[in-house]
Formats: sequence, C-alpha cells, structure tokens
Amino acid sequence: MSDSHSYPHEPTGVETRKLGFWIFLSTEILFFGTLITTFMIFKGRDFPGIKLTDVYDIPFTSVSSFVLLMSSLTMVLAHNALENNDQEKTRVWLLSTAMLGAVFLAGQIYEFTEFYHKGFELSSNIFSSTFYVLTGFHGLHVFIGVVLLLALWGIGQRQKGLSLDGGMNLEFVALYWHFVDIVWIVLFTVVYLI
Amino acid sequence: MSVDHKPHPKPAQYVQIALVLGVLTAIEVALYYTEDFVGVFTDPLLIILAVGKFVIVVGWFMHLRFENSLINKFFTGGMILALILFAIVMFERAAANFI
Amino acid sequence: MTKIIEPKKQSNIFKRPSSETGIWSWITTVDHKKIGIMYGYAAFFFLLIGGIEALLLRIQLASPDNNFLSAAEYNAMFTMHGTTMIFLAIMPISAAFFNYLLPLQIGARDVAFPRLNALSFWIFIFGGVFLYSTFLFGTAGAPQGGYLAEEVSRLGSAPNGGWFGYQPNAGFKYSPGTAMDYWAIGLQILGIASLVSAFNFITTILNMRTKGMRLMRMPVFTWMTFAVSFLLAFSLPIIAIALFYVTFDRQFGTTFFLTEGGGDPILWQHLFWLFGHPEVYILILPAFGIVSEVLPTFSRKPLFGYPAIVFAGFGIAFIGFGVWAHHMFASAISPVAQAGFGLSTMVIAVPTGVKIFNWLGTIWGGKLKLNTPMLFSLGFIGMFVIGGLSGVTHSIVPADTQQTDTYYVVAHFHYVLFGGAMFGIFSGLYYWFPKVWGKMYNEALGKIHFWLMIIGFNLTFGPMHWLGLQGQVRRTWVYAEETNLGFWNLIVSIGAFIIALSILVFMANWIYSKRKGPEAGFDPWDARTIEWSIPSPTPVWNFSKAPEVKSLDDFWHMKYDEDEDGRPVRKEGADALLAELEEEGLNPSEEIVLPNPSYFPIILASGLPFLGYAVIYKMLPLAILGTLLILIGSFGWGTEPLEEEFMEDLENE
Amino acid sequence: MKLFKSKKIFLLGFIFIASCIEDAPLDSLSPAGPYARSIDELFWLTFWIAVGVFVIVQGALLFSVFYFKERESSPDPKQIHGNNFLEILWTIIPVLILAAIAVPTVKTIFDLAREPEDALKIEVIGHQWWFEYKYPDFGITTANVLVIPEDQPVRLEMWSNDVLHNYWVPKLNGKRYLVPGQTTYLNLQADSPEEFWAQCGEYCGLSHSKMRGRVISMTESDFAAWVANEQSYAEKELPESSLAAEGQLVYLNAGCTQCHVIDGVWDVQGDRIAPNLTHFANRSVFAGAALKNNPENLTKWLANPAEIKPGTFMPNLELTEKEINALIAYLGTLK
Repeated sequence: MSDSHSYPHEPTGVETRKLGFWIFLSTEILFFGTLITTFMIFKGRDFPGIKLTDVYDIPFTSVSSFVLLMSSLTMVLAHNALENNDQEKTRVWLLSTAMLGAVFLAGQIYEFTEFYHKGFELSSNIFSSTFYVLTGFHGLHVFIGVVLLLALWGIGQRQKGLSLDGGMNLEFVALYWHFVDIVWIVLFTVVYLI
Repeated sequence: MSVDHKPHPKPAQYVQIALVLGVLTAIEVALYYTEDFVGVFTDPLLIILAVGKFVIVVGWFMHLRFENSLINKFFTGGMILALILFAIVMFERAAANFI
Repeated sequence: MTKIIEPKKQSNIFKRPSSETGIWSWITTVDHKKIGIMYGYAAFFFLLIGGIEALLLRIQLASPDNNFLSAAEYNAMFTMHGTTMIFLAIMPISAAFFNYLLPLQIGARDVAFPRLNALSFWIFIFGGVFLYSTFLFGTAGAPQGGYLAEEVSRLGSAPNGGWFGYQPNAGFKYSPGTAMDYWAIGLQILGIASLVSAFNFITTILNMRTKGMRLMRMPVFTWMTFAVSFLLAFSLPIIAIALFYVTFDRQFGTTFFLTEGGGDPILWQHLFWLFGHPEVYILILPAFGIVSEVLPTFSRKPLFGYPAIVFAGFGIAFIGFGVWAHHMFASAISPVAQAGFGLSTMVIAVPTGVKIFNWLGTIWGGKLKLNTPMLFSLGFIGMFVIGGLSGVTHSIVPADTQQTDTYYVVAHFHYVLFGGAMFGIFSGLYYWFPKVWGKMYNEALGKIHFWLMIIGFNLTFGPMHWLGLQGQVRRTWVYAEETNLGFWNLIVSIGAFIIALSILVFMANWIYSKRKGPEAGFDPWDARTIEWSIPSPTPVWNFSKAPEVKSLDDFWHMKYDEDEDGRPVRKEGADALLAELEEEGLNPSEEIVLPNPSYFPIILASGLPFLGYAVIYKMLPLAILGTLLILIGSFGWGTEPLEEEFMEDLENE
Repeated sequence: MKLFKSKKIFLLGFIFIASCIEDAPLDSLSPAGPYARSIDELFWLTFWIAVGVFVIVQGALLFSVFYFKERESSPDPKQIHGNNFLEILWTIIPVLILAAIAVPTVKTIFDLAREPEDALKIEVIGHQWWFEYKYPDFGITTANVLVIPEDQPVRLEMWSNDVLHNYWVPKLNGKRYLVPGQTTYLNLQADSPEEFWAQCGEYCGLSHSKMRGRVISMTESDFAAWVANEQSYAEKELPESSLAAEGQLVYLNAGCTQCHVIDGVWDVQGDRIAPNLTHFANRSVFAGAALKNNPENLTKWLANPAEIKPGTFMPNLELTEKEINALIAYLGTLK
C-alpha cells in the first residue's frame, strides 16, 4: 500500500489484500467451528418434550439451500464477467446474486417465525438456543454479504464501473460470498440432515 | 499478481459445476428420506457429500486450486486445526458422567 | 531536502486530516511508529492500574483474617488485575513492539494495512475504556437469594467472576448486575482489536519484506511476531464465540453454560482454555523474540542455533494449541484426557528447553556487556527457567491436582509472565529506547530498576510457591490464622511494594532521559539488525530507500568481516558506510509516498462501545448510534481513495 | 557482622524458622494417606529432577555472566552460529527425562482414578459456601465435617448444587471439582485417627475463601459409634421452661425451618438448602467451617451471618440477644 518505487511487491507472489482476506477466511473457520461443535455437543443430549428436529421442514430448507448454492454460481459468473470487463453482465449477475441471497434470508426468517410459533424461542431449550445462534450467525453473514453485493452493484452503476483493482473489490466480496455458501453446505448437513 | 496463475474456467464450466452441486444436494436430501434403507451408512455418506460440495466450491468457485499454494496452506491449516481441536472437545464431553 | 509527496488534502467526499503535529496528528495517524508509541503508553497506563490493583490485593493478604478490602472488593480487584494485565497491559505492550519494530526489521515502509492498524489500536482503546467504565456504571451484588452485610464495594462495581469467568459462577444467577457483562463485552471488543492486528501482521510479514529478506533471514523478533499472530488468528475466534454465549446467557436467558437448562459449564472451560492456553504463548513469545535480539547484540556473537530457535518458537505455538486441558486437570475430565494432556504438556517443555539452551549457547564464550537491557534479558532467562520448571511439575497430573488453584500456580505463572514476559519487555524498552527517542536512557537508574525489580520480584513470587504447597488457595479473600501462612504472606506483600518502587524508578528514568538524555546516535549498540541502520529517532519514512538484505544479521555483516579465527574484524569502509547510511537516511533521494492519515479508524472503532452499552442496557438508540458510527466509519473508509490512486492522479497532473 | 547482632534480625530469623517448622493444616507436602503419598512421591521425584536442571541452567547462566563479562582485555568472540550435535543433544535429553517421568505419572493417574474395592461411598454436595455429606449406606446427612473410618478407602461421589467447587483435603488427596449436573469422584484414605482441614479450591463467589471443611478419621469402633449416634434422632422432648426449650421455640418460629432440618423436630426429613442441624453440637465447626463451634462464634453468626460470610443465603433474622442465647442453648443439645 505504501510502496514507493524502490519497494518490491509481494515476495510471496500473492496480492497483499487477497492474502489478508484469505487469512480472515481461515479464521472464520474457527468461528463456525466453535459454533458447530457446541451444536453437536448439545445435539447429542436428550431433552424432554417436543424436539426442534421434529419440526424441521426439510423440503423447504432444501430449496433454500439450493438457492444459496446457485447464488454461488451467479457470483462466480459476475466475477468472470468482470474479468472480461463486461460491466453490464457483471451488474446483472451481481444483482441476481444479491436477490438469491435475499431469497435465502427471507426463507430463514420464515423458518425462524414458523419455529417461533411452534413454541421454540431462543431460550426455550438448549437445542433451540444453539440452533438459533448457529444459523443466525450464518444468517448475519449472509445479510452482510447481501449488503456488500448491493453496495458493489451501486458502485457499478456509477460512470467508472467496477474493477478488480483497488480496495474492497468484487473479488473479495465473491470470496466472502462463496465462503458463506460453503459454511451453509456444512450446516445443512450437520444441522438438518444428520 | 500471482506468479503461477492458471487460467480460470469458462462460464459454461461454471454452470456444469453448479449442476453437479445441485445433483449432490438432491442426493443428500434423498438420503435423508431413505435413511431407513441405507441405515448406518447414511451419516457417513452425508458427510462425504458435504465435504465433496465444500471442496468443489472452494476449489473452483473460490479459485483456490488456481491460487498460490500459500493460501491453500492457510485455509487447509485452519480447517485441520479446527477439526482436531473440536474433535477432542466433542469426544471429551461425550465421555462425561452426566447426572 | 526531503521529497515527501504530500498527500492530497481534498478527496471526493471527505476532507482528509492534515495535521502533522499536535493531538489530531496522533488521532488520525496511520503511521506504525506513532501507533506503536500510543500502544505503549496506553498499555503502560493500564499496567500501572493493574499494579495498583495488585498492591491492594497484597495489602489485604498481608495478614491473616484481614479486613482492608471487603470480599466483593477483593474479588473485583483480582478479576480486574488479571484481566487488565493480560488484555490491557502485556498484550498491547507486545503490540507496541510489533507495531514499531516489525516494519523496521523487515525493511518496510509501513505495515500492510496502515488504516487497519490504526483501527485495531482504537478498538483496543475503546475496549479498555469500555471495560473500565464498569467502575462508573456497573453493578454487582450477592448471588440471587444471598445477603450482604454492607455496601458491595467502595471502589465502584467491577467484574468479580475472575478473569477466566468460570460458569455458572459468572452467569447472571450467581453474578447478578452488569459488571460481568462489561467484562464479557469488553473482552469481545479487545478480541476484535487483536484479531485485526493479527491479520495485519501476518500479511505484513509475508508480503512487505524488503529485497532479499527471505524468511530465514528475518530477525527472531519478527519470527515470534509471526507465530503470535497465528496464535491470535486461530484462538481468538473460539473465545469470541464463547463470550457470545456468555452474553446470550446473561442477557437473553439462554442456558449454554447452565446445567438447569441442559447447558454445560465444563464446555466453557474447554472453549476458554482453547483460547486461554495459546494466549499464554501470545504473551510470552514476544519476550522470547526480544531476548533473542538483545542477547546476541550484547554478547557480540550471532544467535546460537537461529533455525532451532525459530522452529522451537513455532513448535511451541503449535503444541500450545494442544495442551489447553492441563488447566482442567482437577476438573471433570476423564483419566484418559488427563494422561493425554499431561503428556502433551510435557512435550512443550522440549522446544522451550531448546530455546533456553540456545540462549545460553549465545552468551557462552561471548563478550557480555552487562548494561540494563542485557541484565533484563539475563534475568529473563533465570526467572523463566524457574517458571518453566514449575510448569513441568504441573504436567505431572497427580501433583498438579495438589497444586492447581493454589498460590503455587500463581507463583508459576508470575514467573512466566512477569519474570518472563515483563522482564523481556523491559529489556526491549531499554534496548530500543534510543531508536525510538534518539536519546540514551540513564544507565545507573536502569540498573537500580533492574536490581530492585529482581529482588522485589523474587520476594513477591518466590514464597508463593511455598504458600501454595502449604495450602493457600488462589483468589482467597482471607486465610485463617491457624493455617500459619501469615509470615510468608507479609514477605510477599513487602516484595510487591519493592516492585512498585522499581517501577517508579523506571518511570523517572524514562521521563528524564526522553528529555535530557544524551544523544544516542543511530547505532549505539553496534547492533545486528537493519532497524539500526536508519537514523534515531526513526524518520517518518523509515528507510529512505528499500534496503537490500544479503544475509541474516545484515547490518552486522555490513560492518564486520570474520578473520580466519572466526573473530569479527571491522571492515575498512565501515565507518564511511555508516556515515553514508545516516546521511541518506535523513535525506531520501527518491520520492516517498506515505500512507495518508484518516479519521475513519477512530470513528469506526468508537461505534463498538455504544453497541456494548446497547446490549447491556437494551437501549435501541445506543445501538442505532453505534451502528451509525460504524457505518459512517466503513463508508468513509471505503470511499477514501487509496494511496495508489493518489499516485495516479499525481502522475496525471 | 554488625547486622546480625541486631535484635530485629534475630527476631526475623526466629519467625522464619518458626514458620517453617510450624504445622500448616493445609500442607500438601505432609501426606497422611496412601493417595496423597503416591502424589507426594511423584512430586518429589519431579522436584529433584527440576532442581538438577535448575542448578545446571542457572549455573551455566551465572558462570557465563561472570566469566564472559566484558573486560578491557577481552577480544571480540568467535562467531559461532550453532552446533547441530548440541541441538540434538539438548532436544533428546529432555525428551528422555520427560519420558522417564511420564511413565509413573500416567500410572498414578489411573491408580488414583480407579474405584477401590469395598470403599465406603459418601456423597459430597457443594453449596455456596459449604460442603454437604451424605452416607447413602447409613442414611446420614451431615455438613462441614466429614467423618471417615481410618485406614479404609472412601469413595466420594461429588456434585454441586450451584456453581463449581473444588474439594481439597491436601493431606489425603489432590483436588477434584464439584460440577453441577455431573458426577466426579475422589478417593480418600487416612492412615490414623486425625483431624484434617479441607478447603474449596475453585473460586466460587463472594465467600469462596471461607468455604472450608474438616475431615475426621476415626478408629473403626469410634466410627461405628458415630454412625449409630448420627442415625438416631435428637431429643424431641426438652425439659419445659429450660433455656433450651425456649431456643427450640425460637428455632420453630423465627424462620429457621425454612431452610434447616433437624430430624424429628417439626417437619419431616428432607433436603433443604441449608445444612442439616440434627447433630449440630457434635461438629467442631460451622458456617462452612469458617468458625469454631462455640457460643461466642454462634452469637456473632446469628447476629448477622452476612458479616461473617458475605453473600450468604442465611438472612439476618433480627434475633434479640435473649433469643440468640436460647437458640445457642438449644443447638448445644443437638448431640
């Protein structure tokens, strides 16, 4: 960032911001790892009364998982379009990614309200607490992702358009978005299917 | 400016990869409903499928397999560390005597 | 004349900060050196507070059945002493060293992300202020259903659940009031600060190295910074989530750690120590790094076994992740886990031993200049060995079940963290004093400081081994007269005041020498690493042009050759070269672009405490205010043009 | 030499020696049973090895400081960068030493954890801030003072009623946590009849430091007599118009029965949050073993419990002096 002429660039051969971002993502693994571990530990314990697992709506969640998965596709297409400097396509794919993300979020909100009406509040029992905190933490990530995508889309509308150089550009948002997606791949299996 | 920058896939390839992901998800959901037939193999199969999807997204969509191996090391390092640590915690807690 | 390209003052949206001196230049700075200095002063301020808390504890314990502090006050004091010393004193002092030295040691102009660096500093400050605001706003009381004879605390209510916050005692039922919330959220905020700086330092070390600065040519201090950053990056997320759970338990009625609701208090211990043990190495490794710089310089010998020391450092960091449950040997864990963690704890003694032997190898046969930094480094070895050996007795699980939770453990970790980390830090403070201020500290006062401190330190923490074995438990507000612990407790308390005295000597030396000390010159120690090849105090631009490194201890090899006997011989042109270096260091011959100061790090950071208060008091306006500050900060940050864009603009003009 | 003639130094020296000789009741280095002894042996083994390492390292350090100190005549030293043989040597030697310690350590861990045969089972329940003991084989509930037979292994099954506690009788064994919702185990065995001190090790809130205890080991016959006495109920009928009878009325009317149980008096047997007082007068200590059981201490305690143990769950019942005296007299009859 502060390089002047005589200063060499990146002895590792990886762009500095990208390197920093990947380290951030590696750390995120530990965040979600802790949450998932807690979930697994408490999942093994029996509690009296109706279980949250009994009210899962697997078809519904499968569809929203699929939606999130496909948003990764649109994201990578947006990235690809920008690599070819096709601003128009980039914006289209960006917006569709944000929309798919929003659909997923809406699905999660719907799911949470359903569960809530069936009597599962945050503090009802340990299992619903872990469920809400784990999936909610992921939902928060998706929300931040959607905001970032929309911000990018907004910047893309300006005269100059988007580029892959400079600050918090599309590449990082894409990495972040895919990361949120892979976390969901794990969560879908761990939380719902197993 | 990666030194060993391999070319990224084309959009058509991305779509194919996404199709694979979709199929894998469908198999997962199917496994959930056929748990009675598949029996004890369900959970390991589900985990294998999830890992597969994970690797595909990380490798192709996040371009990890096209990146410098340094990044690769960080990411897998973090993964392995997390897996070992949390496996120990889970086994330890599973062994506790609860009243 | 120097040719520094002035940053463009006016950007598209916000006016750039432009002060170069005065308070605003410090608030908006992104210069790693200024940030380092601020880290240092802030941390030292908290060190003094933590020290005063320790003195209060020692007055209380000076005699049996004493009544100087009430139980509530005592518990608050030891909680805050631990929390302060770890999170607000030693960690940020290490961060001060990282910030100031890291770019200098790898020959960089700044860290990889200067604004992010400012952000972590300001988050640290706001986190510390938030945590300490508990004395003004916090409340604490007896457990639900319990009674108190008098008012809780004359000092204001502070967290009283211990720095380790064991559940469920630190939960809402047994620690009602808001004080423990301040603790949980305060640590959360401080964690963000450290996490951000960890990303920054890892990236800096990997990517900002100057020409020829291969990994195996980096100074050991840089290596240890690298290891510490990894430890931070991978351990802080765990405690962050655990603290989330605590906050949820306390604020929103969940039961993650409450047995009544199916939760698991031992899970907290696992998560806490999964972070907490790497944290120990986060605290000690920087001191290892400092000592590994000081010993060779004043022995006039290269570091003995450089690769071994580097690998041992990473070995410690790596194994450090696998020993957490040795804090829980008396806890509800199985014999298998006890045996496993006992063995892994023994294993960690091996790389630590390797380091110690290599340091001894470094001074062996050297020409030891026993000035203050060297004395502190030698004292470090001596004291750390004691801490290390008592650490080995903890890995003997059955013996540890006698020692754990007693003063034996208190003695052990003070030998490691005070005799170790703090001695190393003082060594570093004296060693780099001339580099930072361009002046020389007062050697006589420095030596008085050292001798007072080593005597006071051993008087304070030496007898604690004995007290622990004689059955004095930790965190004990009073002890019965019949336990016959009074005499040694009195000695310990006297020792604590001798330490306090030595700190006063240090402060006097610092304040005096910074103003009136003799000029130091840019290489007062005939040192080895490249940060000494630039003028003192360090110019804002560090190196006027990127140095090219040809070997380990590059600066030394610029000055010295070896004769056939293997002894150093000063090169012929060495003095001329140094004069040239100094001249060039002060008058850069090429254009220099420095990172621009920015308002946004501090604005962004200032939002976090408001979010904290919002959670504690469930006040929406505060939450909105906090979010708004964070949004303004990030928006301004994101839209502020980067240096490269300035460059382009300037080229176009 | 003048220094040593001063009386103060002598006095200090005397206190120093005295404090080393005097008996510390929580001393973890004077084991009085096989479990503590096995730990002790392991500790000393490690200790002497540590002393060896200490002497070598500090010796090398001090030698270097004095021998290699910069002198005017000293030439610049040889530039030695390392020595692979030494590196391997000082890696392998610690490994071997640690391996040697590891073997007995692991063995002792499993020995200590094993349930001894024909052990007397006693349940230990932690409360803020006292220990409750139950003898399921005899149907006894008591508090603060644990009575065990000498020379016989005792298996403690422990849990906590509120927060984490840590049960520690230094002369009999190491510590073990009491955890809410989980059971932990600890073995005790005493060589001979003796009174031992116990202490809660884990920080457990305001009065953690006053959460103490006593363990009394008895000969087999004494123990049998103690059990028989504990199993009996206290006197129900007290001589009318005696101070003790008044005290019983205070006990029944002032609110003590909300939390305390005296078997056979007023209410059925059962668990309450406060200690069972059925044989209160036989216990040497009370209030979490923070106080000796005597009338002065009882007066202080009953006047304002929170003064003695901050945070206590026993309220100040605002008893008059007369009521307190009567109550103490009554408590004295609970043998």
